[in-house]
Amino acid sequence: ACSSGSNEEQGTNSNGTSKQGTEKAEVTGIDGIEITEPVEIEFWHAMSGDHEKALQKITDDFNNSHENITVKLVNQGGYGDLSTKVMAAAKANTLPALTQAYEDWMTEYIENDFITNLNPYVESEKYGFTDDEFNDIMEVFREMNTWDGVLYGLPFNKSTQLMFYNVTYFEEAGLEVPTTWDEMKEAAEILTNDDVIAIGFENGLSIGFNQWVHQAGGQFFDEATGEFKMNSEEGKYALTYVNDLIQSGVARTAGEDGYMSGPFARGDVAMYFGSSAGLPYVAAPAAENGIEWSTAVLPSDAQSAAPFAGTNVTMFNHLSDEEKLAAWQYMKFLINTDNTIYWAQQSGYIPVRQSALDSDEWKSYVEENPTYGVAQQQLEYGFYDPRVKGAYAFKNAVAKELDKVFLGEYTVEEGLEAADKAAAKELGK
Amino acid sequence: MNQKPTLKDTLIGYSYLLPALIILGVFSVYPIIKSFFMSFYADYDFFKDIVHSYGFDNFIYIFQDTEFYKSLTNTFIFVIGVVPASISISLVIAILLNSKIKFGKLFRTIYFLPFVTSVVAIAIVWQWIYHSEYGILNYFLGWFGISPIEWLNDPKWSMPALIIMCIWKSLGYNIILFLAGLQNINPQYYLAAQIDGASKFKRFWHITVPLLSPTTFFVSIVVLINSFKVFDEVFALFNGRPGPGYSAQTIVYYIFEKFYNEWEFGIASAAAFVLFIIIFIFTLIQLYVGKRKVNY
Amino acid sequence: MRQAFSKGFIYILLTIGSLLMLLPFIWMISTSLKTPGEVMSMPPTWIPESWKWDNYLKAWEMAPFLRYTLNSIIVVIVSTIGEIITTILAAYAFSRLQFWGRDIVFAILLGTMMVPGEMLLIPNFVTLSNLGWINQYEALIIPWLASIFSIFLLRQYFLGVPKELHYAAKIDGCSNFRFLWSVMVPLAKPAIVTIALLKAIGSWNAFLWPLIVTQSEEMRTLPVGLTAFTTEAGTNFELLMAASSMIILPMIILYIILQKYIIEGVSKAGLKG
Amino acid sequence: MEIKLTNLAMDFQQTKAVNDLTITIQDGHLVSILGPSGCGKSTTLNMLAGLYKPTAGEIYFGDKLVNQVEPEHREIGMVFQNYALYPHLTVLKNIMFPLKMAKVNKKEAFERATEMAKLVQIDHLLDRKPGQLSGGQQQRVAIARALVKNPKVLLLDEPLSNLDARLRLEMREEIRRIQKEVGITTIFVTHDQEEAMSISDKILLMRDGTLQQYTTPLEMYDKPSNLFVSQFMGNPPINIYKATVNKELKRVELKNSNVHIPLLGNVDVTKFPEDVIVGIRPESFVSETSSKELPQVSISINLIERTGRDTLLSGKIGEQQVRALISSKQQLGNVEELSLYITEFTVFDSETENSIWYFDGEGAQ
Amino acid sequence: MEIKLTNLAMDFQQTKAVNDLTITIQDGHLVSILGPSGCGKSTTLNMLAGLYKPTAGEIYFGDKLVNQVEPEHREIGMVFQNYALYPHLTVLKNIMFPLKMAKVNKKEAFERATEMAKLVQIDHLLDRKPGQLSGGQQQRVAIARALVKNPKVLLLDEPLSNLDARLRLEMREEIRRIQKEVGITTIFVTHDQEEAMSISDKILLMRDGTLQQYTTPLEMYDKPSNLFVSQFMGNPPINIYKATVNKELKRVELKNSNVHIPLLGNVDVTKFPEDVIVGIRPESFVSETSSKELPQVSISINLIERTGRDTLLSGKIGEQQVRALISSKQQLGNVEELSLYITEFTVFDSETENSIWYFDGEGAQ
Ligand SMILES: Nc1ncnc2c1ncn2[C@@H]1O[C@H](COP(=O)(O)OP(=O)(O)OP(=O)(O)O)[C@@H](O)[C@H]1O
Ligand SMILES: Nc1ncnc2c1ncn2[C@@H]1O[C@H](COP(=O)(O)OP(=O)(O)OP(=O)(O)O)[C@@H](O)[C@H]1O
Ligand SMILES: [Mg+2]
Ligand SMILES: [Mg+2]
Repeated sequence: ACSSGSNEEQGTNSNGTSKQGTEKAEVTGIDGIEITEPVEIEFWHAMSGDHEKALQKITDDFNNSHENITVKLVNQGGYGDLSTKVMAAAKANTLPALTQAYEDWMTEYIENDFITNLNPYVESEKYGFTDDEFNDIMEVFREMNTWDGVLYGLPFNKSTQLMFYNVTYFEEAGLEVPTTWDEMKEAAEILTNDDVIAIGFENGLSIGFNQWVHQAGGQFFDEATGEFKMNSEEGKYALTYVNDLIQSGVARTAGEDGYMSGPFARGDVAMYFGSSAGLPYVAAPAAENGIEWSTAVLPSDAQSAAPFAGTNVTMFNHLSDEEKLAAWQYMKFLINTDNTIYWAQQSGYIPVRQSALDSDEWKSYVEENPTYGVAQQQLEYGFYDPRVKGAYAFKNAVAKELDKVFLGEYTVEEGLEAADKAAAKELGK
Repeated sequence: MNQKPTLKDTLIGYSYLLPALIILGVFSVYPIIKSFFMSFYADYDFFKDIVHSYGFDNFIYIFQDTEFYKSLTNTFIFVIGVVPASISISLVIAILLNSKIKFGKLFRTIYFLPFVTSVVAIAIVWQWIYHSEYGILNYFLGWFGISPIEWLNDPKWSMPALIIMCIWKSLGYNIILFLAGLQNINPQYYLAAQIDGASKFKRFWHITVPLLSPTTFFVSIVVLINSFKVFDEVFALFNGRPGPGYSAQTIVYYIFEKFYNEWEFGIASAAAFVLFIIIFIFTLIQLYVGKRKVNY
Repeated sequence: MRQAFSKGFIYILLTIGSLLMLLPFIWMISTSLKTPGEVMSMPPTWIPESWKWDNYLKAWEMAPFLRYTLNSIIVVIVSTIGEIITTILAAYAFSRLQFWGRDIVFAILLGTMMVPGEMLLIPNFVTLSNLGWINQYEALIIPWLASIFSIFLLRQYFLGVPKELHYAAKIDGCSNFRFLWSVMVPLAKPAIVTIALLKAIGSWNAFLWPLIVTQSEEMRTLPVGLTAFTTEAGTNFELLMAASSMIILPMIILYIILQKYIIEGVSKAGLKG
Repeated sequence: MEIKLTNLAMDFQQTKAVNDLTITIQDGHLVSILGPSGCGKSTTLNMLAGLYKPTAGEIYFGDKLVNQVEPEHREIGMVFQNYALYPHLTVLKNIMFPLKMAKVNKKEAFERATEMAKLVQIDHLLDRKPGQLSGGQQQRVAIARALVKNPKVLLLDEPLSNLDARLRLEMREEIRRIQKEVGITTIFVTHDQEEAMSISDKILLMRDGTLQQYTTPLEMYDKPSNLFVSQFMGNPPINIYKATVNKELKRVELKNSNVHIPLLGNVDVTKFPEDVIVGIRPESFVSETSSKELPQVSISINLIERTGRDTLLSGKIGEQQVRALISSKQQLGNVEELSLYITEFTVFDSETENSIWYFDGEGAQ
Repeated sequence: MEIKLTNLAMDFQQTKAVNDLTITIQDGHLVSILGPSGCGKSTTLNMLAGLYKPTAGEIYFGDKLVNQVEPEHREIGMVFQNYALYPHLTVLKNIMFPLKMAKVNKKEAFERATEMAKLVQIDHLLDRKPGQLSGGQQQRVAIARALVKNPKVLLLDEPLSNLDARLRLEMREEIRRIQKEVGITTIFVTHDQEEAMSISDKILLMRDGTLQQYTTPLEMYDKPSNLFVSQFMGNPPINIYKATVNKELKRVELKNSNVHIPLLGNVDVTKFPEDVIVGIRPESFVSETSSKELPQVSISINLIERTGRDTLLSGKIGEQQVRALISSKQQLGNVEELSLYITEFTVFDSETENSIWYFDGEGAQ
């Protein structure tokens, strides 16, 4: 009846509230397990088109290089479909070995004791990571997959928010690409005219509003206390800033256009904030329309901050030890340096390992495709969405109130007040 | 033929029903009953199917939830906006298509197209039609001096936009039901009415409308039920969101979100139960009216 | 004069209406022939600048559509025929037979129409997996072999068949069952064809259910293939539309073939009164 | 098959359509049901067919109580008043339908059906659908369909109403022939008395759901059991006069006119009530009598109508209307007053309206 | 309103239902259409009503060509052969329907409708739906509906076929009365000749879509234009004999029997063809003649049937079948041979089957 909601495209933040339901997942003596019999496991994913082809290739490589292990890819449609399918399978006890999952899904899975504590695997002599290998994975991605010190997944396809801008417009106006909010505001006022609105936001503006709060130096949600923190000076400042842009007519949301890539590729907006995963969707039409464009890191205010999103791979825990081991080996394989580079090149997602970023192969790729090199610059100050139980409802409730501000129904203060209440209600459930 | 049924009649009756009853029983009635029970589970492990406690908590929750009321209101607005218009427009078109016209086959095919065409395509076209700047709807309205309406960006207009699209989309489907129903009318009555001096319109009003009443009755029940359950169209028209500021959130959207996004199975079930009761009441009213007004 | 005038009015009305109806369809075809850039352009162009016929080829190759088509055809044919049979039997029972509990059973079944289908998805998945039917044709077909909607529709139609014909058939020594097949069914042809058509289209376009209950490529149906054109960050509209156009074509043809049975009323002659 | 109805009744919500009907129809007989429109003829037939379940009473076919037997097991053929042809089947298939149901093999069924079609003269229309037939043609299809399977009981509800006189005659003779040949017990609803008279073994006359008389045609005509029967039978209708009995002069005196009719022959006038009704059939008037002594009345003539072979005189006896039907061969010219003999008449009790005496020319010299 | 049809024709795919019909119906006349089942009566009526568009020819109402006028603008009332009552309306609403269409105000419409219902004796059924009526009751509703709006032209397709004789008579008299009173041009399809004879100004007789004769009832009966007409009219049907003309002896000699009938009176036998057909109506036989000199034949009797007021004799003239209808007042006893006089007969050309001479007792002494 439906396809995936855009809401799920963001990740979740915070650990904390989930209790450690991992006693039985404690696998001892993983090193002692050998896969001697053929093992077949399934990996459910939501990758389609070229992405699926790339994933298939990596998987084929894995299957070819691992005797006795066969990983079967199962495409389950979009993310929404995948989530539904996992829910159904969990209910029917027909879960696969592996699935792609957002962090807030994983929170629910942990809550219901579906997925496996990966710590023993990481620590395994024989099959695990060395410290170097493990730390080679970007910190932010590792954190995203860790709940109370327990690792439940490995990052797979990760993207971040970027600023897309129209090179021609900036050159004509003689403007530098803004790096701070003030510069951006100034530029916006200059760039806006009868045909062009300077700034574009995707429709998920209020869902992903933590980006702005963080940049303003504030906190959206406190992972430790499980509190909503936006109703603060910084939050108010951020909301006022964005709201002013919109109300003064120099910024707009995608609204009826669906995605901002459309108006941007038409030259209707001078810059917009969107996912790095959207790069190919801008490239083709912009090229046709003769739009010269580029990407830049997000402007900052009190601090730099960039949200990272995208799914991880997680392992269900109803499996036999052999199956788990096989699944683990596949997870590992999926993000080894070569594969994460290959994957990033094919899909436009970010490599998840430092070694990949440092590799010559990647460097030369980025040189050829400079727009693809911006995302990684934000890794050092990357953060992720709240991962609290009920995160979806909580974020949604807040976003609804923020939307009212942007729609002019609330003042900033009223909006924050209402958001605070809504958050408290959802978090208190 | 006009007697109380005997045991034998009953056995015969159920033997005819059996295939349908098995399928519907297993795949509709049983899960529905289960989910109705679920609405009374206050504390429930959905996946392991363990009920820790029973109660009215879920109902208390939804009746305290302003979102729920809002989606109820929106749903009612939707039903009121769609049902009468959709039925009457499709009835008129069906009549026109049913009369002996040139290119009848072509016209009928065209009117059926929206029903076959993919929902995605339909939604995209409507997004364009509604576009505040480039859309043809505002363009036409401009002829009458009406200034551009932000159909999809303005919370005030999102319900009207949804309603218009849904009326449009439902036409093909209703038309085909009406076309089938029209075949059930004996043309003799039109001749008689012509003799009695009834103009085309009067024939429509005094013959077609009453004699089509079984079909109209059916269509109106189905359209009403489906309108109460509107979901896909909301999802498609607003790119997976229920309109700007949740302004077009309907009750099934609410249920969907509670169930699939928030994993609040009990609350979703309770809301579904409430929806069921509402539809049920309306259907009862329709059945009651139908008993008196439908001519077989 | 008046006649010509009113005829003309009807044609104008119908033509305007059909333009409205045609919009998405034309849009679909036209988009399917555009380049990605043109897809995005505003105001939209109705006639593609360059006709990218190879979009169709590209779309076709994005997923194993041949296999999907085969599955779709199997599922549509079996479930349509099956549903027609269960529907005819049940509608007959509800319209012509007298038995205890008839109205209550009918009301209960009618009640199932009032619950959003989204609620049934997961319980039914569980049922099917308990039956061991996941990823098999059974799962795609069996839950859809009966529909209260169709039963209701056909029942309404059956109620309109004059009881005198039932009488006549009984006099002629016709059992209930034979009367159903040799009189009721032919007389209800428009309704039955309508049900079959709506069912076939519904089944042909069904997306979520086939996706959920199948695991492997070999079992999936056409609409699942449409997901190949959408990712989290955007959609290849031109390819999606090309694929959609190809997918709806068989249904349009089916409709063109069947519409004559829908529109060709069965005469009620042979009855006075 | 002998058919026995005991206390049969059928109530619709507001209407007692059939009321306490008890009769026996002998095996192989053809019984006509006559009666005014709405008197319960079709309802009776439908109960016999099993289409309506009687609200009271029993129906026996032979010795078997059939109340609970479904129509399809009663082995009957029926022509419905509204034909009830299968609109989607051709004429041929309509006629073959009962045979198909009886699993007669195709070839034989085809032969019997075409034969039947020939009999009712629609063999050139076999491929048409009922919608493409004229009213009379449809009716003939219905007749063929009812007859084709040689039923045990044949129920005909005004089967000839839409046929022209010639065809009607032919058809009724065919029906009678087949009925006699095979000995099918037949019940024949008609509104045509002449038809009923000419083919029935017995006539059942009903009124408002209640049996009036059940007897042979001639007896019903000549000896109606009550005023209603006498009025119903005969066309143009019987002339009816209120009268008082003059027991001394042994005559009846018509009210409001000084006309009196002697009660000739062997009659016990003493048992007559004071007030009676006298019924004289129009054709019981003759202008010439060979030899017998008959009552004679004088008629002032208003209108002379010749309808084919008869001439209808309308006029007055005293102050009362009268209609007389005399042979067209009698040349009347432009007479204004005519003296006519009465060959037959009936006397009814004016209270109960039952008949109490018939004058049939006997006893008159 | 005068109605003129010129070269009117109607073809269904396979059938020429009406063929080149040209007649004029005078204003205020009542014309009956007679003819065997399937001859095109209803089709003609439907064309007049505008329900079928003729495939050829014109229809004029008064001076106006109405071919293109829609039925609802022709101001006609019609009783359909199958009634076509509105199943969803009560009897009252059915009757009121035409008035409602004519925007007659509610109160008046109600009054007129109830009055009409009373006329056709269904005023006790006003609240019923057609499905709850007997066949005859439905037909009467149809009559009331057709009459209620006082149409300019009244088209009746066997409007009385399902009524009993009494009611039939009453209804036809009512129709005739209203028709005369208001002067409605009326076309009346019936299969009952007697009915046609008694109420029509003229009769139109058709066969296989083709006009046979269009004239007054009596003339049609007495002077049929051809063999078919003579055979169609009269019940029981006319006796038909092939014969040769003996021009010398001025007589016709029936074939296959040595019976001959003299051609009395003023007749030019020379123009007669060799082979003729002689038609003698059953009632043209009499057993007694007052004084005139009439042809006489001898009949051997097989069967004597009394049907009410007449007695039907079946037997043979020579080798040929004969039926004679004589008054029941004649006491026949158990005769085997009877000598009867012939009062009238018609001679037809055996090739064209057109009539060439009528003997009507005139010229005979
Ligand atoms: N729709 C039709 N299609 C083909 N033939 C038809 C159609 N309607 C009538 N006919 C044929 O046309 C001829 C004339 O039909 P019509 O109904 O006028 O007869 P009719 O004189 O009214 O007969 P009846 O007395 O039986 O009603 C018949 O032979 C009939 O079979
Ligand atoms: N379904 C019904 N509901 C109520 N009353 C009915 C129904 N059917 C028949 N009647 C009434 O029952 C009475 C008998 O009807 P029936 O049809 O037996 O009459 P009939 O003798 O066949 O008359 P006709 O000669 O007019 O056909 C009528 O007064 C009629 O109005
Ligand atoms: Mg009847
Ligand atoms: Mg006719």
